[in-house]
Amino acid sequence: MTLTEFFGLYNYWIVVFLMMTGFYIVIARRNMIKTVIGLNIFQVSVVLLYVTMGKVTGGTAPIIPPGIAGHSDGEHASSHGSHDAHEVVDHAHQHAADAAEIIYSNPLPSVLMLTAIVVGIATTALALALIVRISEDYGTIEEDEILLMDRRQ
Amino acid sequence: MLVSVSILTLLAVTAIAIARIGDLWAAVMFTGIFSFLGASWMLILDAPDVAFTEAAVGAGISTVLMLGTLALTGKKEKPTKSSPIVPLFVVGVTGAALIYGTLDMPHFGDRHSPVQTRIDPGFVEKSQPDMHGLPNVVTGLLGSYRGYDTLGETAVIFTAGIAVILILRREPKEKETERSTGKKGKSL
Amino acid sequence: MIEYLHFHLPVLPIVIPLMIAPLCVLLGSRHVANVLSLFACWVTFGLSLLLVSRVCELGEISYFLGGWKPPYGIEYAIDPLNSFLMAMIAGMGAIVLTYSGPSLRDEVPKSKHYLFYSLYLLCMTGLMGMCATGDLFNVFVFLEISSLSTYALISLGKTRRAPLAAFQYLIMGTIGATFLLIGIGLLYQMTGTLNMADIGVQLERYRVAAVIVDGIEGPPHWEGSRTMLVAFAFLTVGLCIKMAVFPLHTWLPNSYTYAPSVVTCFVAATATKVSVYAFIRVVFGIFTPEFAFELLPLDTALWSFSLVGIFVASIAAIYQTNIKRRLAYSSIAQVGYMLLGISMANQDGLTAGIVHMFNHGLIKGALFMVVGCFVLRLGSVQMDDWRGAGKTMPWTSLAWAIGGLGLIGVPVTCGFISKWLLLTAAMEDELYLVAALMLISSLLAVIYVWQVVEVLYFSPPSEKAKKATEAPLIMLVTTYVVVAATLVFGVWTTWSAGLAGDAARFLLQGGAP
Amino acid sequence: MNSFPIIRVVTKLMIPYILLFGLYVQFHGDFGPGGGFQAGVILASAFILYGLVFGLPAVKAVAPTKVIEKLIALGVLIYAGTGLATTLIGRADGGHGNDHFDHAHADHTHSDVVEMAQANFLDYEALNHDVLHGFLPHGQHLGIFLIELGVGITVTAVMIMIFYCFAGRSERFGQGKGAADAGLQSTAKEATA
Amino acid sequence: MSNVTPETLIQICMGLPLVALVLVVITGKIANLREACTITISSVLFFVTCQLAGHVFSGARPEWSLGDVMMPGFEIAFQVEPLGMLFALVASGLWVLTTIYAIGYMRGHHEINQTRFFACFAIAIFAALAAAFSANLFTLFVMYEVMTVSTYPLVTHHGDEKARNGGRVYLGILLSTSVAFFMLAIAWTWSVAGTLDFTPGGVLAEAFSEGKINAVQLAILFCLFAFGIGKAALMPFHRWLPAAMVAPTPVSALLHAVAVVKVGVFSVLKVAIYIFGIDLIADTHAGDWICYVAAASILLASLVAMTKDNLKARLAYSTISQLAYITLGAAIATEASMLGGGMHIAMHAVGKITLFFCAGAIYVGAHKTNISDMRGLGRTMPFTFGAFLIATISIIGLPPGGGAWSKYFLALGAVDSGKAWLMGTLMVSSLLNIAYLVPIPILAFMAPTKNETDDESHVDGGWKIKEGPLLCVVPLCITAIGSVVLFFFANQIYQWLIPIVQSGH
Repeated sequence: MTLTEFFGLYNYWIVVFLMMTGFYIVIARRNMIKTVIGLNIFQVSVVLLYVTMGKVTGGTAPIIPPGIAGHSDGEHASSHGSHDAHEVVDHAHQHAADAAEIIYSNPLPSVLMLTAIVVGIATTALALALIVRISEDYGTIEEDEILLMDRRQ
Repeated sequence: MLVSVSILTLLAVTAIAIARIGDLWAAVMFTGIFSFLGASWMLILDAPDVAFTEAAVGAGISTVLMLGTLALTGKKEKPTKSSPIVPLFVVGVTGAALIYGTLDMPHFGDRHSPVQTRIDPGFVEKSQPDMHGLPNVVTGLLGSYRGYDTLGETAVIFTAGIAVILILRREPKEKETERSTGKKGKSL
Repeated sequence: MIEYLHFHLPVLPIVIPLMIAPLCVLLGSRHVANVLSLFACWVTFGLSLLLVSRVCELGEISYFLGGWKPPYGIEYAIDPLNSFLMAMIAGMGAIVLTYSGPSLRDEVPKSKHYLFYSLYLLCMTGLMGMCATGDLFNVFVFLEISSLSTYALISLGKTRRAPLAAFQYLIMGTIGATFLLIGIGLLYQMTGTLNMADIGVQLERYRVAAVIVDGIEGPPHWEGSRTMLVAFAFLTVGLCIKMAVFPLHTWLPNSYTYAPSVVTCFVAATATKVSVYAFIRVVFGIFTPEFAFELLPLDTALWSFSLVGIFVASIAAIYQTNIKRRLAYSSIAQVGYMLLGISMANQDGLTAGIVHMFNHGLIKGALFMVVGCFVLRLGSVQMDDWRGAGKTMPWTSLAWAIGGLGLIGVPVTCGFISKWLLLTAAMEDELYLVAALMLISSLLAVIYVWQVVEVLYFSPPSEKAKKATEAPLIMLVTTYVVVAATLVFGVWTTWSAGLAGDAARFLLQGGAP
Repeated sequence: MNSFPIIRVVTKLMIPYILLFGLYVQFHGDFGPGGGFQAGVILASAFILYGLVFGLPAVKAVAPTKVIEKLIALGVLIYAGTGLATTLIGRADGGHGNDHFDHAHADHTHSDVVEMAQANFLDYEALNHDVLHGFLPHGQHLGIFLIELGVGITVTAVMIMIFYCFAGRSERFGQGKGAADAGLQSTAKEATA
Repeated sequence: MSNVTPETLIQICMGLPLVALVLVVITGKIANLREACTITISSVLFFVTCQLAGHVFSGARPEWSLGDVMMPGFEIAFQVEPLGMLFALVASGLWVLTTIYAIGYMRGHHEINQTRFFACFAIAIFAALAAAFSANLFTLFVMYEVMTVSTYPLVTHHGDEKARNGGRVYLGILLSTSVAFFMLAIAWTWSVAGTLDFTPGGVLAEAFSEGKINAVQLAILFCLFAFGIGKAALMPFHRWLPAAMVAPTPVSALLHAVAVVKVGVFSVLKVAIYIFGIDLIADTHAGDWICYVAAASILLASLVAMTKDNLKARLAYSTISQLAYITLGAAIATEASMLGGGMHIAMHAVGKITLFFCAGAIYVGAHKTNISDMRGLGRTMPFTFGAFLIATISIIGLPPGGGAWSKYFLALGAVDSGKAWLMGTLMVSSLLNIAYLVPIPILAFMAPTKNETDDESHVDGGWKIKEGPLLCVVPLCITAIGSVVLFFFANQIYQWLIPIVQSGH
């Protein structure tokens, strides 16, 4: 275990720690809301894992500054259509070259995680809806108690 | 560096706090804080879009949803009787596996890792001509290169919406009774 | 028109149900939604059959969504295996939906029907999408579409346990999906790409040729294998949860038991199979069998888990008085057979595993459809209430008997074909113990199927059974279509076993997706 | 409700700005962080805030459940419809979309697809057009604009719908009182108990 | 008819029972029409089978394959050779008689679900014919299982608690042995020999010489086959046979004489001859263990039979004992023993079906099931008990019963193979046969009825003949005569069967 290794990986380890905390809450807790909270933390930590991958030391966010992006300031919204398409491409290339001087972090993990976050909130909403129903039907959201009630039946 | 270390430390502390706290209301609040801290770190990691979304979703929507649920259910978690040994063991094994797995990973911020080099030209360079100079590469990726994933994402949201309606919408009272009586009639 | 159809064939079976689903909600009428969804399902089925024939004709078909080639964009890679599976999913989806009418009216309030149809279509979309895609992350997205819709569909069950079952499934399923996501992330970290074929190619770079020491070839060896190993483990565990492999199966019995009959029919026939498919893809399409089975002792682990699972689940099935739960445990056992085939990692074993996915889908679909008929007429899934129903519902009972024979694996039913293939594959591999245990375990199926047959035919009728009448014609006809299919594919196997053989050959020739 | 006039006033003042911000995020997603999803969340939050303060019936009067339900579906249809449209348009005049696009130069990875005069699903190149130059965006931009619109509509509607459903389950809240009241009452009860 | 090729005849043979099935189901509501169909078709079938037999016994080996419907290597294919042909002849010939008998019995007894009965019967015959004609083990196995399943509804025909228990044992033993042993054995054969085709001289000899399988493994494999073919009712897997006695008597006749048990022993013979090969078994002594088991089965079953008072139960144990002869023949593995086994299929079939027909006729006519109740019954039912006596002679193996020849060949085989002690077994068993079968007709004819004054048939001092329905009595007389005819006809059968043991050389 070298020091570079440590500094190169400790980010990941903390993320792993966060993930496992979330995972622990999910599997150890019998309260349903707590379980959902655990899932949330688990998922956020996975998002962190991905985002960490995309980062480049010294990089910036993958948004090309307006000056470089090839459009005069403030005309973003309507500029593309008015240009001749070839011109656009030329512009774009020229500025892509400019852009290359700046280091950008990888945008793909961000994109994936946008999707994952959305999936996560969808799951949370569904889970909470189910909890509301269960709570109405059973009068509790403690899994132990519910199992006991079902067994008695 | 200092900022990120402190944020990471805070994240870890918050996570432990959530795991240990018995009051659900507080746990939800801490979850919001966790998301918010996470979002801040994402910002540092050059992912403003994700940070924005995480803040809106984690610290916003899901907190509100959970609070709403709490209002309908109850705020106290009952202490569990089951021993934490088994979950701890599972988590320990999983965590150890993951740590083991990180050992061969490219280091943090490595410019020559496969993630950065496999796609050449990278999305940033490629998207400029492809997208006719769209500044936010993430949007281009989201909408076009991986537009199909986003369609799936929309479908997921749609599914969740429909599902919540199905699960929670109250049926009009008279229909409910009609159903229960009508069923008996039909089975004959 | 034909040209258009041929060109967009890979994507249309997924997009059509995906578009009809919101349309059902938009129009908001029960009847319109019913007609629309039926239309969507049958058209999808037709298109998938067309797709199968195209794949047989042309070989693998690639379709670049958005026109972006991988590694930039998402690719649909249709090969013999997934086209085959898509056809099965669409077919089961269509037939179960046709069947659903009376059962649905009985179990789900009418005002929710259009939402049900919408979710049903989405579930189908998700499953089909998981099959078609060649992009690992896209698998995750479509997995979630199908999962979320399944959770909601399960929660529609009549009893208060249905939402609970759905919640338990949701937690397990989400853990599984998150594990999958971690695995995908680690792979992405190592390869920088998400396209399955491309990941396979990139991983090859880490491979170090086997070292030859003293003329003996050492085992092959991978650089950076620790991350790959963990990635593989997480993908496997994630998918194992979804396919309900033995120790991770806890969500399945409750979900199948408390869901509305129609939902159980469709989900039991298709959902776990798609996860098995995804697993096959991970093992053979991304990692090589060499990596999975030589570097890791995965085959031993798999077959021991499968066998233990088969025995435990089969024995558990015998003790269930709730028939849906009985079949649910049987499903867990049957997944074991599929994995058993896959763990052999050779032509015969893989063929057996794949063909069992198909055959078991048919059989389980048929049996759950029969259960649906009984539930409609008897209002119960308890064995006690089914007593003597063979006299008042002869056709439904006969369907159970024939379907049950399929599950047992009696010749002339398709269950026999898969069992036979699995057996010969095991013998070929000289896994005599596995072969013997597999055969003995399949006898347990005799017990849990035949107990029900005896209850139906040889017991004095229960109060409910006395009053019961034969199931509605539409449900009977559709059930018999599936039952007939189990017989047809038990004799005429060119299509099922033949295609499965092609698919296995394709996978083993390093045919990355 | 009368007991918190300040909240009511502040809410009424805030909502237009929230809506405006939401629209900004929706349509400015190309240039900065943001897009349909984030915009949807923000827009929905305006409605939710309104509902929280003025009660469920009030917000349902502004955005009826039926309409929201249709909007959920509409968004997905817009998205998928865009994809379907590209395949249909691409077929009608497939070459057109790529006329002024330099393949070799741009290293665009369109395959033999283009020669077959077919545009793939979600291939926005097919959306190039000659109408309303300078006003309506082109090709990729139009495509992204449309799908982001679809995402935005669906997300907004779903979020509002989830709020409706949860709020509809709360008996006190469903009667027209704000959640703030409900929450306060319950905490007050707990305090006395 | 002469212009029809043997290949077509195979198709017709197997098609006819299916046609019968369809017709029975369609005409189910009209009993007379339904039974007319069955009788017509079974007669036509017998005729067609005879035609085919003409070809086969004159040396033709017609083949027919279902084409490319199965996985490569495992195909449904048919090829007719003399042993199968003999079995098919027996099965189709007795189907005609059984059908006629069944009509009389079922009507006389007012059974329910007659349509289901005749339909399942047709399937069972189909399976028997298909098994007889099968060209490979795979086909044989498929048909074997089809028969198991199709006879289950027949066994449980009454649908009561007793039927359920009987059916449970029946299906349980037959399915589990076939799945756990038979199927395993087939797969093993496949993995060793690479083929499942029935080949004169066997397919395992090559694998043995190549060292893919050793002598001990061969013996184990042979045991797997012998026990796996549960229908051969080798002890200790014989329980299903007495259990299946809950079925109506025509079914018992079908089970015990025509189709089920015969398909079992037929399979054993077929495996011994065409998979192992006589020489291989003889050289490696693979069959020795089974010899002991079969010999034990013969004796034990006979002993048990003596203790049974219920006629059908006694006959069932008799069947177990007789079947073990055939298995023994296969295990001894000499030319003579194989021929004896093959002949015994026919001899025992005709003899045993007569006995069962008699048992049924007694039940229908006098409502008696226990032997002790049959005192003096021979005087009211002379034809029935006369036939019973004749069949008994054949089963025991005394001239002029057909069974004499098959036992002679078996004994010859035992001596040939050097297992002279088996001779003793055969002798003892014959004595036991006498002990448990002969008393029945003697009791019926000689003993006075238990309570003569109560006996309605004893009117005016004379014995009024009160037989069962005519449709029951005529078939049993025919089969009784048949068992005598076979004695004189045995040389012909011997000649027919000779090719099966010679083709390997």
